[in-house]
Order: sequence, then structure tokens, then C-alpha cells
Amino acid sequence: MDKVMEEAGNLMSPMVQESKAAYDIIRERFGEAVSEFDANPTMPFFEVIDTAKWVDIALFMRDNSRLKFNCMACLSGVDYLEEGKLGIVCNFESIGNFTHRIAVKVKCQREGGSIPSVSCVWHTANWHEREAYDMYGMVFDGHPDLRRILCPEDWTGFPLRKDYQVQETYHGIKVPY
Amino acid sequence: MSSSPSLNTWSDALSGFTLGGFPLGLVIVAAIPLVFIALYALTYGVYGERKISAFMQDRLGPMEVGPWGILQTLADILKLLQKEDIVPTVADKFLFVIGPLIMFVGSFLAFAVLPFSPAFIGADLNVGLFYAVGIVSLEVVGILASGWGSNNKWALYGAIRSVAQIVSYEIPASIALLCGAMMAGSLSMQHFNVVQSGPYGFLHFFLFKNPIAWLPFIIYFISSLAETNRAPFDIPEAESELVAGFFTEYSGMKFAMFFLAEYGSMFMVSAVLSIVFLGGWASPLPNIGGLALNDMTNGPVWGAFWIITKGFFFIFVQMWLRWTLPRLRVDQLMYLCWKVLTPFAFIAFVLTAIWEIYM
Amino acid sequence: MQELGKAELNTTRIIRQDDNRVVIEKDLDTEYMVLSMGPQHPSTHGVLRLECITDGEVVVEAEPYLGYLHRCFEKYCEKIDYPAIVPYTDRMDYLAGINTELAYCITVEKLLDIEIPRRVEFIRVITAELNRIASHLVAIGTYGIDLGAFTPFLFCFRDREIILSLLEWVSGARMLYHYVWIGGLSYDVPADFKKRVSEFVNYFKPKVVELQKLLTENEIFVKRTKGIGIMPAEVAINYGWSGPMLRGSGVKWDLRRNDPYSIYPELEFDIPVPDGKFSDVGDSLSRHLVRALEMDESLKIIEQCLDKMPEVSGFDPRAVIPKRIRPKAGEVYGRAENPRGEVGFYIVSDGKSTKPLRCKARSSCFVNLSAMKDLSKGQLIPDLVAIIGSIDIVLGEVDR
Amino acid sequence: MSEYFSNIKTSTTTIATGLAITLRHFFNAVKRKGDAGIDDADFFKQVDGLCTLQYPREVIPTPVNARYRLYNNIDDCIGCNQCDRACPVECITIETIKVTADDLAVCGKTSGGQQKRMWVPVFDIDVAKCMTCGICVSVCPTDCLVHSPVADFSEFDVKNMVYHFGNLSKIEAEAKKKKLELEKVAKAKAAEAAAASGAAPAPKPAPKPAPKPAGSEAGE
Repeated sequence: MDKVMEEAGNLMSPMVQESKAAYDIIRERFGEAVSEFDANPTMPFFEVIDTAKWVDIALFMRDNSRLKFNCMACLSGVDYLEEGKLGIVCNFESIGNFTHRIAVKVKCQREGGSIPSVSCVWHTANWHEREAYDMYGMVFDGHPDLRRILCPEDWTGFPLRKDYQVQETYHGIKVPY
Repeated sequence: MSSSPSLNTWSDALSGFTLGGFPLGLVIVAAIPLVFIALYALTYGVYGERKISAFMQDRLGPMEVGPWGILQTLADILKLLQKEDIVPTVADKFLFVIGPLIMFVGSFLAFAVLPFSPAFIGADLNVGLFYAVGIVSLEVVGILASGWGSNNKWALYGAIRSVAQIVSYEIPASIALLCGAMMAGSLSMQHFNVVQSGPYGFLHFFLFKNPIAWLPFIIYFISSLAETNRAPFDIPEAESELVAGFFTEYSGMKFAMFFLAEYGSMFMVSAVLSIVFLGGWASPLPNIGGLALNDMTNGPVWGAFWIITKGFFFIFVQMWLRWTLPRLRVDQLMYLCWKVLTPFAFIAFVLTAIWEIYM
Repeated sequence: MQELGKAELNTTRIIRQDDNRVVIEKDLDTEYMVLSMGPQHPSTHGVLRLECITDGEVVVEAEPYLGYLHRCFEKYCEKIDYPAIVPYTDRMDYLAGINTELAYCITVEKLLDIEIPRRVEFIRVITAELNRIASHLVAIGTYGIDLGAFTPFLFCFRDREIILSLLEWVSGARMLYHYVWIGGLSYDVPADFKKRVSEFVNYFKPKVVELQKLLTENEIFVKRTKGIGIMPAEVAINYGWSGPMLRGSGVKWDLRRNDPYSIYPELEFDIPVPDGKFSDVGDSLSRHLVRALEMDESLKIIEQCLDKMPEVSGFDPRAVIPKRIRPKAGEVYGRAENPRGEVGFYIVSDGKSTKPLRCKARSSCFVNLSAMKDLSKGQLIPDLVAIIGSIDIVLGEVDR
Repeated sequence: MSEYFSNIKTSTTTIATGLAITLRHFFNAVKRKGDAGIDDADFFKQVDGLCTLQYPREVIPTPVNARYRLYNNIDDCIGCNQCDRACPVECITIETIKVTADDLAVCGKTSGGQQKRMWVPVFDIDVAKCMTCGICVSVCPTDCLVHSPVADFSEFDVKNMVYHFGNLSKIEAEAKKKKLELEKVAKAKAAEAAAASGAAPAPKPAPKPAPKPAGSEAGE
């Protein structure tokens, strides 16, 4: 099982091998648009370098008969402060078809950066992207309804950014209580 | 319908009583049902329902005010009286205030033709049953007035639902009662009881005398639940959908008025059910040989006991249903009314007619 | 999305303008009404707000608004140590605390790469399954309330009370357990625990049957839920649904089988999926049914665990808990099957700090609820209530 | 048409089943659930019947390891501050003063026999903030901080939810601080003037007082 991974560094576990196989298919199709495969034992992932191709990759991942990543389990926004970037990490799996899983990272510039939205590919992404926007402030191009979801609509700042400064008052209420 | 000499002796005597030109007797006749409603709603209606629901749900119910919580209702009334009587600024004030009054008056007026005992009836109309069915429908106006007057979306939903429901269910209910009227051959409430009383007790009741009577009995019972907005037909006040339905905006005594009206009409329909199909004040106990149980348990006081007991039994069944069943949806409610109850009511009507002619 | 054909909406167009206001263009003289359902509404299960545009009783569009219970879980996680996050995960899904703790702990354990004692795994599974039953009891009971049946709710809570007592006996708290720790448990179970749990299983079995008779088989209940809010399997997967919601759509997908963790691979249990005889596959009744049947499966699991659980004298459940939790740099996405679906944690560790760099909670209700807009189109208001109830949301988890 | 009648039939039977169940419960209302706790061997023999508890008079018995109100046994507290650091909600406030060498005996030892080296004039627990996670208890080296099974400790004033466990009053704390400073000064002097001595320490203060429960009753 994926828990037993003492030989993580040298030997790839079956799960990682499956992910690698799935990655190879994507790499074959998209070449340099995607980065090298990161075969870490806990969450194997690759990064989309050419973010403009993210929707194409997503559609390919969903519809290719050998991939069939029909379920997006999770989409998390991340702040890469050192790189000066914001990013999303998506976890995919294939329900009812294959057992492989893979994670994908997409990054954009910290200020004014944007990532193409995949909410047309997976409905799950709709609210998750809204949440990532709410918390990190990256814009998802082509999102049908990009509004804040958890914070109030007139909240200033993006709370999960590492350099976030909380506002002093909100409608006359002192915020850092 | 002419009444037999022993009927209505108390109420006739009372209504003739005047004090210096003031018809005090009539006031007392009118006050008796009012006091009855208040007392019954206080004890059985609120406290009883709470306890019954509690016991069905493995709970204790009210326990804090008085021994076993019997003073809970008084505490509630005190609370309601103290509460601020809020009239929303955007409400239609006239309709908002008049709504609960119409509702209460509607349910209270019906008590005029309710024979509380062989010797007591408010007004022995020869169209008593017709009057009762008609006047209860007056509640619809009150519900609509309060729902519209509240200027609240939930209240409006509740009111519209309620009107649709009550108006629809009038039809099977009336036809079912008509079956009873055919069996009795009269519309006078007292007459229903007279023809159903006799030495064999319950065997004289239409329900047991006439095999077809079960059908209109059940139809009327179901329709009466809908007419009084009781579960499973409580969609006008469906608390999980419409917050509180047409009385969402009410507080204080106006709110209490709705409750009083609801409990009043609950007893009203239960009493009508027992009068039309179960002999009203007539004792169900038969004379067995020399043991004249029926004769012993008939009379003005016993009559009052029997009719209230029968009414309370049906109220218990109403509560029992309420705490067991989920709520119907609006369209299912209408389906039940128009596609199930109404056809069956017509069938019952025809069958009763045939039975009455040939048997 | 299947068109249910209850509302004829062709004459009217609803437009969401740039500033998010909803404008309705209409050709016919039906007047639309904007109905704000919640956050204080009896059947929104907490503080969900639905902005419904209604045409009479028909819901044209229902837009959920969240965040009324947002408690900055993810922001907090960046400021506290790994073990101190566990009590916060309790507060996410407060009806199934142990399950959520378990999800978080197995995620961090994956990152730390530590071996858990077998007895700990068994205790974790027993308590998690007990908690699953308790959570499903609330789901079923409140669903009854949504549909107007009050009594099953109190029967459910009566039995849940016993589970809570059992869990309090084990963990020391009734609802917010903080029982599963990273690498172990806070306490070993009491001496009589096995006996009492097996007694509970015997006590509870007839109660489930009674509940089914009282609620699930009731014709009014069936009529209210059958065919309401149908979600086809592909759309459900695309929406990322999980747990009883996905299984209600006929997909046999359970993380306890499909991404096994703890000792679930050793245990025998079915994954209940509606067969379409009693309910239409994918409707509200199916989802309710899956929950009801899952309680039986959980009982089965508990019984097996009680049989197999190794007895260790002088067992210390904290033995392998690391003194200082500082995982090596890396990322992990771990998940577990909660009563409401897949709860996942995405954790990034920088390898230096005792605090996670990023801890994202993937909440099952959040994802399940996102389909609300699709599900509610063209439904009646009572059906809308039935659909919300069948999604079984816990707002603490939706908003985190 | 047959469906129409079968619908009526199933409705009637299922409603009747439901009614039978509720009526059975109604007549079962003469029984009441007993008050045995879950740790009682006969617990499941007494769960039948009405299950309400009339709360202030009847309570669910809390098991021994129940984790509710925090209690600090200050006699055993060494002022190590670990609980304060571990607390995720920051509900514990601790101030410590180092014990001067001549006070060590007065300050005493913990029940485990460890010499206490800190006065703890302030040990405040805001139980209104406390989320009873038990992390502070798990890090406490002397096991003096415990979650007691007292579950109901509601107050009318939120200020009373702050429990004071400190073992010195304000005045005493001032005195101790001064004494510590004096000792420091003395030490410094001693270091400076290697030979100098005789700087008698300040007169002994009153012996260590008992833990002072403030606000409402704070202890068990």
C-alpha cells in the first residue's frame, strides 16, 4: 500500500508508477508544455509550464481513453512566496475506469497573474477556483462566476497570502480582536 | 326539524332569561362554548398535545412548571400576553389585525350549532350541518388576510397554499357529510344524535349500522385534517419550508389567537365527525339484558361527557397522525383531494343513496 | 443534467449582470420573486443561504451563499503546530469528528512515514465507524424533519446519545473528541469497551429496523423523495461528489475500498448502492437509502473489529507519537471516507518548521453542495428542501 | 388503474405501520431510562422508555477521563510554561519569577519530588476560550494541569470564566521580584568585588500562601 514507502527514493511504488505512466501519455502529447515528473512517494505531480495550454491538457486528461481523469478530487491554491508566484494544485483520479492518480500544479505571477479556468472541464473546479480566488487573488480566466465565496464580497485583501495584512476595521467592526 | 320535547331544555330556558331587558341568557349560551374552547385549548389542546407528542417520541414533555408541567400552558399564555404585539411597518395594518380575528370568529361561530348535550345547543338550526360546514370555511378569509397583510413572502406562500388546500378539501368533506345527512334524513345537528341513539348503544351509530358509512367517515376525517391544516397536510405552516407559514410575522396575543382558532376548529371537526357518524352525545354502551347500561349513561350530563370524549378521541388521532407522518407536497395534496378523495366521496354518496333507498 | 420538466422557463431569461445582480427579462406576465432562504431558516441545516428566484412555488434558480460559518481553518493551520491542528479538524465536521481527525492524521502520518500499532488502527476504525453511525443518524433524522416527520428525528437522537456516551467514555469529550492523534490515540479504550460496544450493536440493530419502518418505508416519505433531485452518475463524478451522494447515483466508490487506509482492506463489508427498485437511481431517496444501509455496514465493520482487535496488556497508544512533529519537506494529499464523503487534506511541509506551510481541507460538503444550483432548477420549494436535506451538509465543514 | 389502487394500499399499510410504532412508544411511556452511566455494566438494561434528562437535577454521569474544565494544581506546578506554548487558543497566561536561592525550601517540591524553581504569581486559564483539546495536559511534565470532569461551569459574567491559579498575591509577587533583583545585584556585586560579602538579603517574606482561587470558586 502507499503507506509503506521505505524505499521511496530508489524504487517507485506501484502507485507512483501508475502516475508516471499517466504522465508519460500527457508528456507525449504536450511535450515541453509540462514539466518533468516529480516522483515523490506522497503526491507525485507535474507542473504545467505553458499555462495557456492548461485547459487543453485538462480536456485531454479527462477525455483521453487511457487517462480518463474524470474526477477532480481537490484544487488547492498555494502561495509560493520565494518564487513570487501563486499556484494551484489539483488532484485527479479516475473513478470507475483506472486506479491511477496524479497531481498537477499550475502557477501564475503573484501580482495580476491569471490561470485559465477548468470549471468547464470539471464542475468541481467552479467553487474550488472561486475559493482559491477568494483566498489568494489569482484570476481564473474564463470562469463563469468568479466571485468571493467564503469571505464577504467587500473584504479587502486575500487572506491566505503569506504577506497578508489584515484590515483594521470592517464596517466599523475591529477585525483583529 | 321539530325537536322532541326533552331536547334543548337547558339552552331554551337560558336563552329566555333576561335581566332588565338585557338578554343575559343568550350571552351565557354564547359564553359556554367560548369558555369551553379556552379551557380545552389550554388543557388538552396545548398541554395534551405536548405530552402526547413527547410520549410518542420517548420524551418527557413539559415538566418544569407545576407538577408534571401542568401549568405550562398558563406560563405560555403569560408569556404571550407580555410579548410585544408587533405590527410590521410595511404590513397592511388592517388586514394584519383583522386576519386572526376572522379566523377565530370563524372557528368559534361554528360552535353555535354544536349540541353539547341533549339539553344544550347554541342554536338548533334546521340547516345546522350546512351552517357548520359553511362557517368553518370563513377561516380561509382570515388566513388569506393575515398572509397577504403580513407582506412577507413566506406568509404569502402559506396563505395561498392554505386557501387552495381548504377550498379543495371542502368538496370531499361536504360530500362525505352529505352521506351522513342522507342517512339521518336531516341537516339538524340534534336530529343526527336523536336518530343514532337507542337502547343498543353503538349499534345505532351510522358507522356500525351502515357498512357504507366507513367510506365517508374516513374521507371526512382525512379532509378535516386538511381543513384544519393539521399534519400531514400542514403545508400552509410547514415549518421546515415556510418558517411558520401564514403566521410568520405574528407575535403575542395575535399569535395565540391563531392557536386558539386552530384548536377550536380541531375540536369542531372532531365533534362534527362524531355527531354525524358516531352518534354525538348518544351513549355507545348497549343495554345488555337487564343491565340497562345505555339508559344509565344517557342524559344531559352524560351526553356532554360522551360528545367531548368522542371529540377528544379524534383529536388524539389527529395528534397521533401528526407525530408519525411526514408532510405531503402541494401537488400530492391536490392529487389526494381530486383524484382519490373526491371520486371516492362520490362513490360513497351513490352507494349511500342506494342503501338508503333499498335497505 | 436531466431536464425534469417541471417549470416551463422558455419565456423568461435570467441574466446575471457584471455587478452580480440578477435581472430577469420576461415576456409573459408571471412575476418572479426573489426569495432569500436562510441563513436563518429551519431547513438549511445551519447558516446556508439560498437566494432563490421563484415562479410561484417553482424555483427558477437557487444560488447558494456560503461563508457565514467561515472560521479561517486554513489560515489558522499556518500558525499552529501539526498536532494542534487536530482539534480544529474536529470543528470542521462537528458531526463526525473522529472521521475528520482520522483523515488529517493519516495524511500527516503519510508525510511522516510512520508505522501505526495494529491495536491503534482497530480502535480508530471502531470509533470512526461509531461516529459514522452517529453522523448518519443525524442526517436521517434531520431529513425526516425537513419532510415534516418529527418523531424519527428524536428516535435518531436518542440512539446517537448512546454513541456519544460511548465516545465520551473513550475520548473524554462528547462531540469534539481530539481522540485520534498523529501517530496514535490520546487514550487506550476502557477495559469494558469491547463488551459495551457489542451490547450497543445488539441494541441498535432493531432500532435501525424500526427507523426504516417508520420513515424510509413510509409512502409519503417515498413520494416526497423519489425522483426528486436526480443526479446522473457522470455528472455526479464531474461535480466531484463523493460518499453517499456519489453512491446514491449508482457509482460503487468508497475510499475505504478504492483508496484503502488503516485496516479496512482486512474487513468484510459491502458498499451499498441503490439498485433502482425502491428508488430511482440518483434521486434524494437513493441518497437517503445509502445512508440508512451504510449504518448496517458500519455495524458489520464494528463487529469484525471487535473480534479481531488484538489485546495488548499495558498498551500505550501514545508510544509511537513523535516527540516533535517536523515532517521532511514535501507535499501530500491524504483523504478518508467521511460520512459525508471524501475529506482530504493537502499539506505542504517545508521541512524546517513544525507548522505546515499550507494545509488545505477538501471538504466533502463543499463539493457536494456545489451542485445545488443544477439540482434545484425547476423544482418546487418543498422539493428544494428535500434536496438540501439529502445533500446532508454540515456548514462547519462547508465553510471551514 | 392497478397502480392507483396499489398506491392506496401501500400508503395505508405503511401509514398503519408507522402509527403502530408511535403508539407502541406512547404506551411504553410508563418506563424511563435509568441514570446509569456508560461505564456501568448494566447500562444497556435500562435504556428503554422515556430518555429525557431533566437537566439541572439529572445529569448524564461523566466518565472519569472526561475532559472538561481545566484545573491546575499549583502546588505541583513548576512554571515551565510548556502548556502556554502548546495551547492552540492561547487561553493560558503564565508569569513566573525565579526563586532566589534562600527561598528554595519555602517554594517547596512537587509531589513527584522535583524542586520548584519558579514562583508562579499568575497562572490564569480563560476557560471560556479553552476548547478542551487536552494538548496542554499532554505536555505538562508534572501532571499538575488536568481536565476535570466538571462539565457545567457556566457564569453570568464572562470575567468569572478566567480562573486564577497563581500562588502569590500581587504584593508578594512584587516582593519576590524585588528580592530577585536584590539577589542579582548582590551577585553582580559579588562578582565585581570578589572579596566583598555580608550584603544581607532582605528580610524573609511571609511563607508561601495557599493557591488563591479568585473570582468564583476555582478549584474542585
